[in-house]
Amino acid sequence: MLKSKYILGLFILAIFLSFPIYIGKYWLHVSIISLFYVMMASSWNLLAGYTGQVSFAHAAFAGIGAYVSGIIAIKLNIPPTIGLFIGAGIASLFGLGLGMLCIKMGGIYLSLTTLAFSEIIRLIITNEYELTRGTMGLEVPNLIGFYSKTIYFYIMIAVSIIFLLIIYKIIKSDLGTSFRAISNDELAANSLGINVIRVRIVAFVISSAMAGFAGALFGHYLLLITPDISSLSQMFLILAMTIIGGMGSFFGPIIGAFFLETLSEYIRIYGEYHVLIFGIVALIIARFAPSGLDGIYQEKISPKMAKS
Amino acid sequence: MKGIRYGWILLIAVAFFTATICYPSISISADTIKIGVVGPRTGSAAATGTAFAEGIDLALDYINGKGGLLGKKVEVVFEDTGGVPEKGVAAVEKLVNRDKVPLVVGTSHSSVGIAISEQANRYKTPFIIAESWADEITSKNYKYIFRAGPCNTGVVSEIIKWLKAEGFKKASLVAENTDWGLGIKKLTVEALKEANIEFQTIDTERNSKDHYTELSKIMKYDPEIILAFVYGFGVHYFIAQANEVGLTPKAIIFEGAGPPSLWPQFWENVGDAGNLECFISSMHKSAQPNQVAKDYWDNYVKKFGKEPSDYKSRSIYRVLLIAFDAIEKANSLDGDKLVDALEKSNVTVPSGQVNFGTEKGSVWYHQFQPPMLIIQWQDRQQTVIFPENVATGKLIRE
Amino acid sequence: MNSLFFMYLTNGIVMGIIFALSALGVSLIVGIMNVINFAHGELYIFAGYISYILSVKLGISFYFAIPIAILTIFIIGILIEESLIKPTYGNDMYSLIITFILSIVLQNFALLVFGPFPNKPPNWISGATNMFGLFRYGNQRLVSCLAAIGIIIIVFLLIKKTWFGKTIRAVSQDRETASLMGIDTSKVNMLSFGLGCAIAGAAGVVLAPIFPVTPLAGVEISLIAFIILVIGGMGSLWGCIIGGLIIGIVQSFGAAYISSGYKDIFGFIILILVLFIRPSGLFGRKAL
Amino acid sequence: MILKATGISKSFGGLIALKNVDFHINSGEILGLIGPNGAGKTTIFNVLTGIYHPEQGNIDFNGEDISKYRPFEICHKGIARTFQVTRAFLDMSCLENVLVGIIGNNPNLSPAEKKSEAIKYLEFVGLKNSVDTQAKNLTLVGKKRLELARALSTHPKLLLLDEVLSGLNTTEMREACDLINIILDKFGITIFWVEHVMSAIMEVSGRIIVLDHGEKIAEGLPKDIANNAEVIEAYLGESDA
Repeated sequence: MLKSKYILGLFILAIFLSFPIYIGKYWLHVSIISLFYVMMASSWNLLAGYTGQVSFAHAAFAGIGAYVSGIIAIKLNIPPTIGLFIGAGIASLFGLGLGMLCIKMGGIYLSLTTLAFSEIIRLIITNEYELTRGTMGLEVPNLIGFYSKTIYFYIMIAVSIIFLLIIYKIIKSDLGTSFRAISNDELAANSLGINVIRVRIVAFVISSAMAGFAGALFGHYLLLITPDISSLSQMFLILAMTIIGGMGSFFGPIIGAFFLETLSEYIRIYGEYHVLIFGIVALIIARFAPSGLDGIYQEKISPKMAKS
Repeated sequence: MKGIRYGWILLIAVAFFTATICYPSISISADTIKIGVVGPRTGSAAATGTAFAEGIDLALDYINGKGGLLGKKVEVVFEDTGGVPEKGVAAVEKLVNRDKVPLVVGTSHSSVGIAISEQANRYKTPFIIAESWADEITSKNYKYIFRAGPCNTGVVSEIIKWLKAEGFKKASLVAENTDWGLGIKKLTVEALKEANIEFQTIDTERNSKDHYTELSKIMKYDPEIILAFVYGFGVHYFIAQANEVGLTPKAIIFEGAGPPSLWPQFWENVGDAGNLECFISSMHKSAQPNQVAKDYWDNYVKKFGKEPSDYKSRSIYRVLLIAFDAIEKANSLDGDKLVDALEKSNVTVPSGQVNFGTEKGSVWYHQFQPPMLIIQWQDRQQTVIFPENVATGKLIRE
Repeated sequence: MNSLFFMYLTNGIVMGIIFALSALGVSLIVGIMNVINFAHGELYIFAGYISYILSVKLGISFYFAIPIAILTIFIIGILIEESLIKPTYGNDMYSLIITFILSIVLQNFALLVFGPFPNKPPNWISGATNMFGLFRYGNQRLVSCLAAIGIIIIVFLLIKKTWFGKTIRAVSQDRETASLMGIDTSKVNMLSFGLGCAIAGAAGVVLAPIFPVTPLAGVEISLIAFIILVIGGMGSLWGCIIGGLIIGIVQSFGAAYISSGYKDIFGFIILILVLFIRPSGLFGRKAL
Repeated sequence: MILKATGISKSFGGLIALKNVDFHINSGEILGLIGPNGAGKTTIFNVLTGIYHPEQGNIDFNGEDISKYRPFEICHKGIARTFQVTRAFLDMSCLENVLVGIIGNNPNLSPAEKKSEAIKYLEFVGLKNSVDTQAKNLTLVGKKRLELARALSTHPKLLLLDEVLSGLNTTEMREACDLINIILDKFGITIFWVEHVMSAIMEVSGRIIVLDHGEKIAEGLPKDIANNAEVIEAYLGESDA
């Protein structure tokens, strides 16, 4: 049984890894974007889904990572491969500061403060023209020195898998149990000896570091970063993907990211309706199936398959 | 732990894979020629996207009415940029790699124009810009990048000529804090210094609603003319509030982007404060330089039952005509051949005869600057006041 | 000290009152239901659009347009509460997420229906007043500001003096006890959510003549409202007024003496300072 | 003496919840706390467990003032509690619920040790067969048992029980009282409990204190309390209202 699962797993991995052969340049581009959103949505889910802290600063952290890595690559000639880590580090420092500032005040404060923070970041990026080139966008060097979608696809796959493994390890560890306890009942967890604030800050820092890393990685793929990376509409996409896939489920955000990106290609022709359709889908799921597609799968499809 | 549910991953992999295969397939050697257009269909400048769509319709009517290109019908794939560089890049990504368009035209934001020109040049796909004014786009001297629309340098020199002709001595320069605003501000500052016109500069937000603070600074400075480079609704509020604080009509406001003064809600938003406001444009009913322009105007009125609201629909019409001509002359869809044809282009468009600069080293490389007009609202009627050869009236001051 | 200084101060106070009114509805809802209404700004702009359509397209006098717009938003608010918020009771995070998605949906809906252009109902009054011989100030602004003060006073009276006000204060202080005392808390929720939305609508109607509405204008309104909420303290109506004034005045002086590009950032800086010094907000009940 | 509280006062925006309350808990006893509704019983628990900090007074627990500590620190010091309205982690299994207490206090055990420890407590409270059941699927009694297992898993020296008997039928009450006695005997954990069911608390407690309107009005052996005029009046006052 276990063995067959491994074989299945390898088989699936093989399908993914052979994408560049079959799906053509454009869909490869779509896959790379999807993988970026897998990283963003999964790391946001670690925070929002598992500890119940709805942060609106996740896109802002991606922006911090991308800009830090980009700026140091341009101004200080630091290779992007190192810049990625510095970007993630700075993002996690901001996460630590922001976390210490508002986490003890609890849920709603955190949401509102992170929202304000993300606006601050967007405004600073827009206004610090000399450093960031404002809305014109910052042209950043390529991660690997030359432009290859295929190689970038493999890098994104590798980083996504590493991210997902880390997240999986965390949620299966004691820390993950504490996360869920806090999101279930903060007071009870506190009374059972869990240092709620510290655990929340840990979650916040981990997820902001991941967002920073993903943002930097994505920036070096697009070769252009603009304030849009830290905008609320990006945040909406991340949130919608997580909600549609299933918040608080490991697979939810992965499904959500691929689903929404693919859907987005299909409804591209309806330009203006695009976001409206996303919004309505997300709203319906949030209202009628709060556990998302993964929840529907587990409740409806999985038991049937087990029976047959 | 119940084990990883491989079912899901398999489902994702298979679903994604099928999605890519099932996607309405685009035949490369089809019997149509596809041309890519990029423009803001959503976001704060979505009005420009609407104008582009109108221009595209007219251009397609024109070319397919003539029997298409190279014996095939012409089709346009219009992708949204949302006024955001990343989306612009993604749009080009799709146009080039999925739709396999030989050539892309369009866009109206400087930031988007710059980003797209990088991408298009990387893909060796000719890109003709309609309305991104940043000098940087052509001053980079990229082989595949052309601009058949205003560049900041050209616009500023026109404005300064006008300021000198009218003998303005003291100006306030208000610019939005975007690439276009900051870029044009820098050029204007230099030109104003050279022209010996006294000035102050003030930065503002594109969509800012409350301008009292900026206006009081201007009040104190007491200029004759206010040069406002704001491409957004912010400028409507600015004009209305300038009147409230008593700045106008004593001083004249000149709006340096153009379309905002022509947007349908302009008069609703500014009320009588809009009277005597001046703005830049590349089109006016009374200033039709050639038959192509007249045809465009008549066809527009016939098709949409109204007069064109601003010049953006004609801009996209212009670049599409240039693109059609280049494909015809190159008799090929190959990027390099199209570049050759574009460099030799002499097609007549509504703004005159196209002639791209070919000398490297300046902003004028691959640049065709359509003549610009300065127009003043006089009793809610547009009066062309500059240049003199096409003027229909004179500047009115209080 | 010169005329410019007084101009900045006056404008700061006027904008502050306008901000306070914009935040009042959201504050009321938080105080009673512990629900953050992210779609607050969008309801504000919808009210602006309704009054625009009624007065410009249908030619109805604004005396009628205003109450119709407010009433419509009240009803929309109740519908939102009944259909989307009610199932999320007890889960603050979910109501937050749902209203956030709702705000995106409404923005894009507005973009489709009304287009990207700003829409402005006609001014109630034209011209400008010379203030103490120092500077001129738009009459419509002064009138809108007075109307805003009027609405704020009405809301205060409603909450402090009427039976309904007492009921919702009881619910906001202790939901369980209130429900034991025979108060139908779900009806109170419904009505107070509607009321909060109606206040947003009132703000939209009063302010649309000065600041024409665009589909995305609501985001800014919501953001300012949230900052005021944190600064003033969740659910405190006085906090709302003082927070609004602080933001208005600081923005005005900040834009004047520091940088107008960073105008919007000053509010955020105050927010962070408040979180440092007094995390529960200036008038907030102390958190557990 | 395991705990000594002196001069505890706490108010909520003008409403006085506790006024200068003194009491102590002896090691190894079962101390009962009774009083009419709104007398401040749960507030005392919340003050002892650090959910509220008293405005005045101090709480000496094993020679240390804990009145300024946060809830998890107090838990680490050895005070555990259950809640009047059960607060099990509903979306987690019973095992995970108990694991939280172990993680919070004994993070260095190996995963296997944690698990066996957790199962030990679940067995003790009689939830042996519900190890993998989601807490939301438990009955009220089940949730109360789970809370008890969770509290025990933190290795407390003092256990605060907040109305564990409410909502139970007579048999279940009997079992619960037995369990409380066993906890004291087997684990040597001192117990301080709030209860509304007078007969039970009178029977099980060694000593009782009575609160009314935030003030301590009586203290003593159950039989003395039952005959205390002031206590009777306080309860009569309640039934009048």
